[in-house]
Amino acid sequence: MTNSIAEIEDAGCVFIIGSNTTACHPLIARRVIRAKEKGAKLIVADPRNIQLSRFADVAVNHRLGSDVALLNGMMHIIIKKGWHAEDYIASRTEGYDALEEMVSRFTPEKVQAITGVDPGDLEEMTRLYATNPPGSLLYAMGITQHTTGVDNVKSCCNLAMLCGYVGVRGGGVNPLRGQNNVQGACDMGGLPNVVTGYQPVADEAVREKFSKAWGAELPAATGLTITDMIPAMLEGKLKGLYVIGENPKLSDPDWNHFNHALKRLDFLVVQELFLSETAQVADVVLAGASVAEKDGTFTNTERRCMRINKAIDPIGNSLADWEIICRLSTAMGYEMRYDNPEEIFDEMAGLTKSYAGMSYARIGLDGLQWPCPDKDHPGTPYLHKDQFTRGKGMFFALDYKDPAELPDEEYPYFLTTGRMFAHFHTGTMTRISPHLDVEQKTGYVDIHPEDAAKMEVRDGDMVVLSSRRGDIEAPVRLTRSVAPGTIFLPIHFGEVPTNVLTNAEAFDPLAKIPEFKVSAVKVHKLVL
Amino acid sequence: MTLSEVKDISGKEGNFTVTVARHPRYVDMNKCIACGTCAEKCPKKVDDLYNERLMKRKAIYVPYSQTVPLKYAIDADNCIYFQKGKCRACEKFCPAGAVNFDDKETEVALKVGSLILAPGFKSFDPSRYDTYAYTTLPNVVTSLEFERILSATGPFMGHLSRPSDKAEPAKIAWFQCVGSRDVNRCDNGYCSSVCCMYAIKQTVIAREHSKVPLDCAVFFMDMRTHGKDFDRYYEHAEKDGVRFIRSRAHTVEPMPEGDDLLVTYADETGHLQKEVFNMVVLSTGLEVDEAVVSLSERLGIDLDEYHFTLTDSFHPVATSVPGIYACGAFTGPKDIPQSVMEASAAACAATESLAPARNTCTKELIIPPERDVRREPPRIGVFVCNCGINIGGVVRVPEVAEFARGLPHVVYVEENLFTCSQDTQDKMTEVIKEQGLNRVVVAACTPRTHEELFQETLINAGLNKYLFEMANIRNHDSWVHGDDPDAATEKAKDLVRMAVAKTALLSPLQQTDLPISQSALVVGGGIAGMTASLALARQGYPVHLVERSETLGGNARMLNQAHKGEPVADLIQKLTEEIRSEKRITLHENSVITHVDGFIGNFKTEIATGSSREIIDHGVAILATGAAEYKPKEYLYGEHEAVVTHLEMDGLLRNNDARIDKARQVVFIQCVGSRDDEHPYCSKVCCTHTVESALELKKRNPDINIVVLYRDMRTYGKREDLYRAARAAGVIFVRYSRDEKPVVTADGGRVDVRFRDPILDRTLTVQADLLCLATAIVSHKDETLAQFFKVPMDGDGWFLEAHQKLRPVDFANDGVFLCGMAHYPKPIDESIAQAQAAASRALTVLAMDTIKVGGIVSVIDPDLCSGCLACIQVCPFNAISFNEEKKVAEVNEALCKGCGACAATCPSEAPVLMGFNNTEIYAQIRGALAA
Amino acid sequence: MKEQIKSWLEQGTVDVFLGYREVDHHPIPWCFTQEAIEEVDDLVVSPARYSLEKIATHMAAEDPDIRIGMLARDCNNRALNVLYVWNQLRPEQVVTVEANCCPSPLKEHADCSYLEPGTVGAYKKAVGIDNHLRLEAVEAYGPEEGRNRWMYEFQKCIKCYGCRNICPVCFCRECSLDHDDLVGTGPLLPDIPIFHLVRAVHMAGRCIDCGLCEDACPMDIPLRLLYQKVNRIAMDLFDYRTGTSGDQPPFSILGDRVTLEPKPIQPVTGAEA
Amino acid sequence: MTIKRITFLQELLGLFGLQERVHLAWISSAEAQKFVEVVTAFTEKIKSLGPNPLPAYRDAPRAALAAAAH
Repeated sequence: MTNSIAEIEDAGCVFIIGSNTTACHPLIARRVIRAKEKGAKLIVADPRNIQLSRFADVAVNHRLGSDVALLNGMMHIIIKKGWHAEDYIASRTEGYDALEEMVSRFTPEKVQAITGVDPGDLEEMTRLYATNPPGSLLYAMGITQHTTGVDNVKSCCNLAMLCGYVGVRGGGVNPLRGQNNVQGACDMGGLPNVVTGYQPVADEAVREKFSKAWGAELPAATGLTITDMIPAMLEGKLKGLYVIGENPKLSDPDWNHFNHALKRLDFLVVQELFLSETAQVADVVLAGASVAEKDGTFTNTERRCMRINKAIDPIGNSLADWEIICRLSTAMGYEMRYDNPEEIFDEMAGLTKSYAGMSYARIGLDGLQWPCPDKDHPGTPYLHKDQFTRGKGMFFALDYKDPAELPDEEYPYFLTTGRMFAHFHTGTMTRISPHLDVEQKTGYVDIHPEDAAKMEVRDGDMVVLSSRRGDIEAPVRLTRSVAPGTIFLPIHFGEVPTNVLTNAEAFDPLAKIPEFKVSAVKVHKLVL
Repeated sequence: MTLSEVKDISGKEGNFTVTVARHPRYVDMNKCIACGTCAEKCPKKVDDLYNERLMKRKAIYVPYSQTVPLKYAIDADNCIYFQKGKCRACEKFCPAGAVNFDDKETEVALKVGSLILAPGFKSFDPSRYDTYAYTTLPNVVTSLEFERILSATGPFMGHLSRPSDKAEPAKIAWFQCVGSRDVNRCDNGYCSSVCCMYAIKQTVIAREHSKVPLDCAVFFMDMRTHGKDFDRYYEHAEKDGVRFIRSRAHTVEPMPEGDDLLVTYADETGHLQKEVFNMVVLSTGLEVDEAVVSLSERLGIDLDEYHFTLTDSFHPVATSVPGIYACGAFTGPKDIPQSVMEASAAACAATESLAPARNTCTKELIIPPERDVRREPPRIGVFVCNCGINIGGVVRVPEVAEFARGLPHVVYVEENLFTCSQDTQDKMTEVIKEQGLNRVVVAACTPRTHEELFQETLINAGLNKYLFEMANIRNHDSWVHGDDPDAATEKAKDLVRMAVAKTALLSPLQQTDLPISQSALVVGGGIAGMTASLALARQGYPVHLVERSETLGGNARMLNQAHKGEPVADLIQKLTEEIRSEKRITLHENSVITHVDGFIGNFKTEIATGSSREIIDHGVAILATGAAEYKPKEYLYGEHEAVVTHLEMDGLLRNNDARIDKARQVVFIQCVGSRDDEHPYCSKVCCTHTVESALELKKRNPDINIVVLYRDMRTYGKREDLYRAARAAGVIFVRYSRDEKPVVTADGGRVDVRFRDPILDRTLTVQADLLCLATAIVSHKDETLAQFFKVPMDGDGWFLEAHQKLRPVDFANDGVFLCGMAHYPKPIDESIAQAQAAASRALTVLAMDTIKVGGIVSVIDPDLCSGCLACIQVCPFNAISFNEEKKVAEVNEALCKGCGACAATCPSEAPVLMGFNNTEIYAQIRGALAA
Repeated sequence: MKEQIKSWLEQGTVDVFLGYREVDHHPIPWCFTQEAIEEVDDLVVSPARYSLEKIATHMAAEDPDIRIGMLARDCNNRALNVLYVWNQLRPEQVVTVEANCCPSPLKEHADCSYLEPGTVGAYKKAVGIDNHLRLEAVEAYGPEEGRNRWMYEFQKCIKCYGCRNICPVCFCRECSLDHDDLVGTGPLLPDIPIFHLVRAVHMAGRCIDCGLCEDACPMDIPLRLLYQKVNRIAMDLFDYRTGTSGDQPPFSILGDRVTLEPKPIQPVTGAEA
Repeated sequence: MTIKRITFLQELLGLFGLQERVHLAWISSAEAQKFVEVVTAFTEKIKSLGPNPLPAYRDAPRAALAAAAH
């Protein structure tokens, strides 16, 4: 997030696109509701009718994968109406002309043709966003899990910059990260091409700094993304896999394809709390300690680094992840010894500019937001205040591209996937909680009553869903939260493995993120 | 045996032959399905006697809709065919072929050991009072006619209307004592006992029915509301605005215009008053029917001068012929509770000599083994009933049946003309077996009448009887939506869908047989307790009789005579001797109960005698702990020797005390401690006691002056004769009001009693040698005992019976019964009758080997129970206890009545009412809303 | 106070003492024991509130003989009374230290102004029902307005169960809100208003108006006003003031003392039609 | 017991203007006339009150919610 969670409360307008905020980020949704109750305008753009749509001044259901068109359409109107922040654009950005040229093509009529959004609604939501500063734009996986994920994100940035909302309190472009520590994991170099603080491994100076600190040579080549790993496994280039805290067997697209790849591995190690689907097929399972059993830090979606405090000692033979990694590394020949996670943190802070001013003592119970470059720095509630990290904000003129797979005669329905409020990811933790299990015991498929009538299925009936990748069975839940023609599957349930249907070959060329949010399926009633 | 009449009796006690004439019904009871077609088609209209001729019925008829057996009959005197030889419409239209014009009178000879006569009463016919103009003025009605007018099944469908013009009356007068307390014009010297109370009831109900504020005026002499809680009802009515006018209204005249009535009466000061009413109700008394008199003559039963059976106070249900017993209004005018008690008492007395023959003529039922269906998926059979045209005439039954076929788990559907008929039951048994049904839904009438029948069919087919549900598509549907077949059919579908939804979830429930300890505990050795003990012992059951004091007899030891003059001491002596010589009775004197465990059939009671403790097993308990005399705080009692209580006066009389001989002036004050704020009830016996004592004093010294200060003289029933005799003997009766009580001051060895005479309207002072206070009877308020047996007490401390009218000697807690003054103040004859009744009710338990427990009871899930005790507090049957060890509540299924209060109260839904669990009820609700 | 608590622990008057301990400048609910008696030095009394009695209830369920000391404000004491009435704790097993509390002119200073009307709620709401309103103001809404406002508030619910989980007088082993026959499961929006009404009904005769539920609610639903209404009804209909005495709540006693009459069917006013 | 709960519920539903949609009457099995009167009166009452307003909040919430603004 460019800005902080609490600031959302003080926005003039909150624009949510591709995020079911109450279900996935309830405490951020709380800020949205508070903003609303303090008088802010609320716009929701989502292919589904989510809970927050109920509170929106304008809520639109744009067709799956049509985000770029929708955002371009908004920018078209802003420029046409003269609502754009001319001084801001002139002084702080570049690439405006190309953008203007591109969005001029996205007339409301054209946008309606692509997105299905009524021109009146489009104009109203645009007006609300552009004329109620500051506008806070929130998005989540609904924007990123597309073949055009990067384009979608850039379009969000285009829109916010066009109105001068980046670098101001209460505004910004705010991706809501999927887990408590996704931001932290990325910050710590949990990506194939960077080390901590997004320092590229390709940069020799960076490699030298780390080599010196660690007393070992660093490879210059970048690693593989998950999306790249799968073909590598299939080709036999990747023979061993070490999975920490993930359940790719359930969460990766094209389940059949992935399982096929998994079988080609020589050696699979899974480090997990519980025996997840992936752990069940592992050669070795390393028992990790849960959040209550370890010390350390998490960095959340607003870049706030926070302490976690151990409540109980690890149960059984489980160990904190850092201890497992240290022991493994030592066993593999590189001696890694730390007395505690604080020591690791201090080493990291010494090597990472954005964390340089942080220490356990300073973090306390309230945390600190990066960038925090020195011991006296109070942390940064919002980014790009006076200038962008790269200097000037760059507009990208982006054309609309269709998703990789659209419904056709054989597979007539749009399928989209996501979370429901009671469960988290593949349910490894939430499904063993009795209270959450009561809320939703098994998988289901959301179908609009009109579609159900066509399929001749009733609430609770079992249906077979098929895509080009395979088929699964699920009980029907009739709901008007999906638009007719679109069906929704939650991703949490191993017995209803949604990702059998999704497409592993459709992913963003740059970010390599799979297009979980759009595929084409057919549905028929299960006849026993 | 209906339409039957006793012709003759021969033989003697233990071996009677009774000749019964069965009059022809002209309708075959086995075939008649009470569909009503015959009456619909019958062209002959006849006055409906049940509705007091206020409406018409047909010549083929049932007297009223709840008639048992619900079978039609032809009234030959009015039938066109019988009178003129043509018609037979009923025969033609009867779908069941039940009409039989060839039916003949038959005679049946029955061999019986005892007889009970319960012929009831006839309402007094007021035609002979010309001043009431009953025969000429339609708006003068009898109380029984007024009952019908108020009834929903009556002539005006429960709308309050007067007969002449169906207008709604705004002013109604009630005349009390019509045909009662009158030796001048009708020879009914007795008080009919029930009229005051029923008149008040009618005022209250009429006011509820009335759309306008109804002015009700009751003209009365003494308000006799001496029954349990009756005075409260009276006071409530008065407070609510019913006018009670102390006067015997003498004339009703028509108004010159319209149908209103002019009532003339003398008010309390003797002034003549006239008032116009829209209607007059004559509170007619109770009489014995002439036919009953002639039957009694045939049987040789002695009757009193009013044609009631001649009974003595100590044998209230025995007639003069050994082996023949009587109960109800035949032994004297009385209300429902007393009649019900007497009925049970008569049953007890009549079976006493027959006890050795018990269980000699019974057959054992053979039940097929029960199939375990718990692992089977539901296979539901639905039987949809046409009920002749009762349902089928409105609801499109084939459509409902077709609909039922499409419901989940339904594998078999059948339509029946009469699902309840015997052949359908047989067929149903076969179908259940053939189709492998494991749940059954019958869409027909009400479970109230038919559930047991179908459950029996399930049992015969080897199914648990709880795997059954009824959808009431008759009472709830065809009967109420007769004019809308479409809606009725849709509703029938809804009802069936609901029943099926619930049925699919039903699970078999088990009842277990608990052996019964065939012995009784009687608490209290007064007349009631002794009578009950002896009755049970003579029926062959061991009895433990527990008496707190060292002597038997209770309050009766201080009484001289019963109201018919029988010496009480003789009775006590006889009972005591019988108790001591009866080997089945274990007498525990000087003993108290210190602990009670268990429930019906299986009580364990600890009895403490001195320092020793004994635990006894018993199956039933009768509480006959009596009551006590109120010790007055008023009227110088305890301060002045001239002031005595009733019981003390009895003592003076018994001991021929010199003070009696010397007394020249005696004053009685009634209602001392009764009908006041502390004891807002009538003690029932004191008025009679006073007139008895007054008569005794007069007998000993005819010159003695006696003044009785009273509020209402309540010498009910035949006791009225004593009251009349006392007045004839010169006893002076002066009324006082609650607001203006007599004042007593000491005057040397005498007391001055000052009171206001309402007739003279003057304050008088009488110098009394003896002042007898007619003191109240008060409860012992033995809460410990009540808690031991888990039985309730009312606010006055009287034990609270299960139902004041219908179950007057039962407690809601099974296996515990009550009698005597622990229930309410009452005279000896009523105590004895109630004691016999309690014994009779106890016998119904003792005669069984086992009782069934379980079935539809609550079960508490210990995993859900958080031990908050709320269920224990709301259980009306004290069936739930707290397991201190497990910290959860537990239900005793022998005590649980399945009322569901616990399930409704529990915040955690821990109690599950078997057969009505939440899942089943939710399924039913979803079924209802699924349309 | 600290000396008192220490001596209780040392002498075994209580087995545990529930209070707050300062950790990193934050008061944290803490269970003080004899084994770590030095922690009592860090005991703080501050405006922070938590349903300590709920912890006590859990402890008593585990060990019925445990003796518990507790720092108690007025609301804690009311909650304890309710828990005694419902047999979840025994008065003889709890010893309290009274903490400075609800605003009262009789106290020199009051630490907790939370329950004072006018101070509740983080901001003034432009929609829905403002948390700092008095119940009378909420009752004064017309039928339609009241419904609109309450439904607005209920629709924000994200079924986090915070209200229940923090509630000091919620003690059921299984919660009715978890019964999917009563309250639908699965989607957000939850079943409205059933979810909130089921809970409100369960609060009858139990809610002690501590306001912790509203404190816990991430969506600022004015739960305290809802349950105040429940309390008001119990008071008006049954003269029952929850938490103030050892009397049984009106719904847990047999109805022989009830003087209520069924309400007649009122003619239609036309306001709704 | 029942009257306590129902009266409570009616009062509570009063917050939402729904109290008139719950009715309690004691009718014995002998009081057919009263049953008809009560059920007819209540049915008419409900009909005149119109459809249950609650589903609207689920199905088409935004108009109703707009009315919740101050």
